[in-house]
Amino acid sequence: MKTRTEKIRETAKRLLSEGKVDVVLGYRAGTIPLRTAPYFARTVEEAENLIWNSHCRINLANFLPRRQERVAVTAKGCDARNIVNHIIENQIRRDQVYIIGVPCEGMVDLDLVLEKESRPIQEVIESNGQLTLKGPDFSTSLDKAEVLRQNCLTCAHRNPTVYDELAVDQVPELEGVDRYADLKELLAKSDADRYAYFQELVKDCIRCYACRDACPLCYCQVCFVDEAMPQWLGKSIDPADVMTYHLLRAFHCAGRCTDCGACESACPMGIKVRQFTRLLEKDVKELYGYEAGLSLEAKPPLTVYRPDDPQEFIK
Amino acid sequence: MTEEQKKTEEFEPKIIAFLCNWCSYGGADLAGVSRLQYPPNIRVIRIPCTGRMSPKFILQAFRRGADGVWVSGCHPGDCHYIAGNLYARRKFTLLNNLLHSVGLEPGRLHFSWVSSAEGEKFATVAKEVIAAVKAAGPNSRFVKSRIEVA
Amino acid sequence: MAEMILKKSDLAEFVKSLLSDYQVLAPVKDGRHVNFAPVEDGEFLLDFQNTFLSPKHLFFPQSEKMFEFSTDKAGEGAFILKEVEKNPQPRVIFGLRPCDAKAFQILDKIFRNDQYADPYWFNKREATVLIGLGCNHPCPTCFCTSVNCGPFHEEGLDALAFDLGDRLLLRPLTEKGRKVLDQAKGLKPADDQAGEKAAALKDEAEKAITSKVFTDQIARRSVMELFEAAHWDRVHESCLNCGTCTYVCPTCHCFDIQDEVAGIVGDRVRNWDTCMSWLFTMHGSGHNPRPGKKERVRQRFMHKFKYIPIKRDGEIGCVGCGRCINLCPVNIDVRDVVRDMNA
Amino acid sequence: MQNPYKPYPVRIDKITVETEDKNLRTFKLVFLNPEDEKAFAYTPGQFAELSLAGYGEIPIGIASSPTEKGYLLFTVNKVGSVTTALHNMKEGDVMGVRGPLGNSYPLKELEGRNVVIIAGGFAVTTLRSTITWMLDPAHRDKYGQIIFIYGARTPGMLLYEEEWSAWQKRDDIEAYITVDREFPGWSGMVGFVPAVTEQVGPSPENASALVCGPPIMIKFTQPVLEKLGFSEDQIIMSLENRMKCGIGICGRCNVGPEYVCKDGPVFTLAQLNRLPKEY
Repeated sequence: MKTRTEKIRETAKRLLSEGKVDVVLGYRAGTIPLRTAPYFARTVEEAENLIWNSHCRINLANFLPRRQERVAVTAKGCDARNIVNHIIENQIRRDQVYIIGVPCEGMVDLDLVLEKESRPIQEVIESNGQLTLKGPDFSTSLDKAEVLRQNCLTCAHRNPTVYDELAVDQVPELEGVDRYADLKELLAKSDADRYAYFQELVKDCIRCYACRDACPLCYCQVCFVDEAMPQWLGKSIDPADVMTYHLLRAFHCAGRCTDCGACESACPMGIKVRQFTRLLEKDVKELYGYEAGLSLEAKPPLTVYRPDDPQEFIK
Repeated sequence: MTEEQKKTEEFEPKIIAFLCNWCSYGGADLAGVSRLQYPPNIRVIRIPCTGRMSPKFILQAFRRGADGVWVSGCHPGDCHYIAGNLYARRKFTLLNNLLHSVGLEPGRLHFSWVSSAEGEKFATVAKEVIAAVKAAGPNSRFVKSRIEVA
Repeated sequence: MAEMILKKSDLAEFVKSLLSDYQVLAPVKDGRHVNFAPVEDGEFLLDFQNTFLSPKHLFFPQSEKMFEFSTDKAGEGAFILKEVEKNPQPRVIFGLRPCDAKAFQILDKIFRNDQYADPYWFNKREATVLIGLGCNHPCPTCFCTSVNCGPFHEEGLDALAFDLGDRLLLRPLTEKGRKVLDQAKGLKPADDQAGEKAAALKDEAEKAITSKVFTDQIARRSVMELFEAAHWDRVHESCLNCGTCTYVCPTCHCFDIQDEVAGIVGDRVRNWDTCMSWLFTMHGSGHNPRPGKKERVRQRFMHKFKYIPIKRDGEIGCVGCGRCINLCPVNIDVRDVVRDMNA
Repeated sequence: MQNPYKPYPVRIDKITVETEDKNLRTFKLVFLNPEDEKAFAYTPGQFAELSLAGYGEIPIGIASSPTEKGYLLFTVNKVGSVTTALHNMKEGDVMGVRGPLGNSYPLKELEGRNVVIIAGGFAVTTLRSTITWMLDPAHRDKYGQIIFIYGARTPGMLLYEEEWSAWQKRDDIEAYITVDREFPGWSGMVGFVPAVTEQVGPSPENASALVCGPPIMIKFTQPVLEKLGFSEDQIIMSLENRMKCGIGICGRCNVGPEYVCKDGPVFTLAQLNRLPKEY
């Protein structure tokens, strides 16, 4: 059986040589272990550099808005959902983008791996659900399942729902997963405890905005954090400003977030920023029965209403 | 009277009310014209429609030290722009849940539908809002205080 | 004063003997990461790779008050900026990696030019004594030896420690360093054997750094030749334009000045800023001299590898610590970019 | 250590609305402490950071000349949050001035030469300073012919009418004031600055041109000057970039290795041709 990497290269070469697309957006191998980089293959030769492994964390849909050329994208379940989002939000045309669906068995949480093996890793070998980390004088084996990102462990759509072709056969979807078990526990606590929890969560934030910049949903020309008249939040390291930033960032993703985890993977400080977006994702699903990016036809929940929408909290 | 009650008694909260131009602002006006009494803790900001409300406004009000925020607009079906308040309702639902989930105390954030004919309701809701915010006490969450850095 | 020996079992005594005059900072585990924190005994790390964040924040905090003012028109002196009293405490930073010390030395040259000196950098910098700790085991992403630095580089340090196993060899490098070692307890004069072992460690560590880049062609080429090179069209493609690389970098020093007002008092604060941000160069008119990712990414590398060398006597604005390589969410590897620039 | 970030406190002595759209005002500032005026020794072409506590700082060219004692002039366009706050201030209000910053026009090197001064719109501020300085009886003899070409979109958008109308009456400066098109009541020249420059046709012989204006004006004036025979060393320009520190540290105004705030804002075209066009 051919590997995902081989299938992706094959498809990319075919699309490029047939002139179907101008560029294939995928991943290339990282210059250091446990990383990959988004890669734009424009020729058949460059397509040879495309790869697929368990470190393709960045969401490639992020690179689509305002693109002019015809582009093929290798897309995990979540990436494909974000491409659908972009199409719905008129950031790219359906006929301009060729979705190479890559059914996904989850991506590895870099921080989690480094927590388990803090020595300098020189090489990573992946086979049969095992990651073997090799250093100058050590070799450590980890179960991939143990170091998956939390969003991948609870992923509801590992197979792309909208695609032009699939690189490999579909993988079984996870069953019996409660995506929000931890949130329910958290919400059962007192408001003071929740406040303390979220303050603690973002206390290390350095305001690099990597979470925003890695997010495919954040394509505004001018982000609210950069607005000056009025200035919505200060730029110093201040708890109220940091929290305001995270709340507004999350709210802007309401009804659009696919929980792809790019924000969390991009955060250099290891902040669990998904805790904010997940709160909204959960509500959107429970209140309006909507999951982002599953179909090109469904209307996003904040662009529609029902006369009988819940409103118990309104006097 | 306990110490706690005393504090609440003396505390005069600042409450920012975002009122829709066509209904709740008219309701406030009618309450005034009708000489209906309610405590003077409310600072009104007129907005064209609750559909114009951005979560930024609410967070900014708290950030700048508001003890409570109240957003009020037309009853569903009565929107001057047909459905502005119905779209807004979904945003308010999500925002209300989000802010409470991250630790906003109960009683700080209020939403209501008050028509321009409901001066009475406006005064009643105003009293309710003020009482709730008073009960919650001075706000310290999501408030920006003087910057504490080296 | 000659080189000294400090047994690791005497570290606590050493630290305690300095506490009367100095606050002592050393690498400690802070959650998942290693960072500098005040210590009062020997409980800190010597076998770490490097601190997670660059220690530049010790002299150049991410947010720092510059002035304070009142906006109370009724009061006296409203709207007139008053200096914030700064009496930085004398500090000893123990266990600083040589690359980070070299970065301080570069920043010394940036925060002082022929006309001005930045008081906020120098007030803390001058009150601090830096005792470095050479790297016996450099990381795979270290490339310090390519950029005028090395695992046992001495520039910028007041003293350098060599980890010889159960004891440290301390080499004083400046008057400030000598003074601290004079005062410290637990030290014994070094024997020849220790010196030889230290030299061997240094040799071995330098050899262990296999990651190399060259900058000779960059130095030779003109600004415009480098600026207009074709490779910039590809480097930026995957960049997110987040500020991670600049915030974790030990030599990135660009800052913003902001006024923060609370009620009738306010502060002028300076904050780290990043050339990756769209707003960084945005004019009030709406014109932006660096409008896209390409220009912004190019600026960062050109600044470090061409502009700083031109302005600061050939000093390269990178010390090869590898933090940006490890933390870039899209794996833009500075070594690859430098190879392209030098190709 | 002298703190280079600390502004001198000043009082707004007078505010003059300069243009018909009321977006440009000239602020006459007087130092609160007379000794600060001595410390603030500047030359034409330099700028200062105007500091509004609570809003921030903005780099603005100094429009007054060192020969005008007792005050500083700054003409400010209302665009962003600080300039808007400044426009809302009243005479008598207190603010800060930090500087002088940057280099200046090369007045020493220009001695014995003819000087062509070309300005567009509100970029004329530091050139007003330069002309006032050159026309001062103590300095006029040091320079040859002085030609001043200044244009704006409409007569109402021309700054410093009092000054240029006085210069038009003098015989030791040729002042050509132009507007983009015909306007009722305007009897002066009509045409864009590059066209008027061509028409005036200043000789490059022993001359230097100081050019300051919007990018579009610079773009079309530069070829005219080159056609007239001005070499890239003879064309001198003043740049502006977003700035914060103003003292060559904070890094945002860089154009290549040069800090516009400290190494500039004045550069010769020869220097600029060796730098990226990041301004």
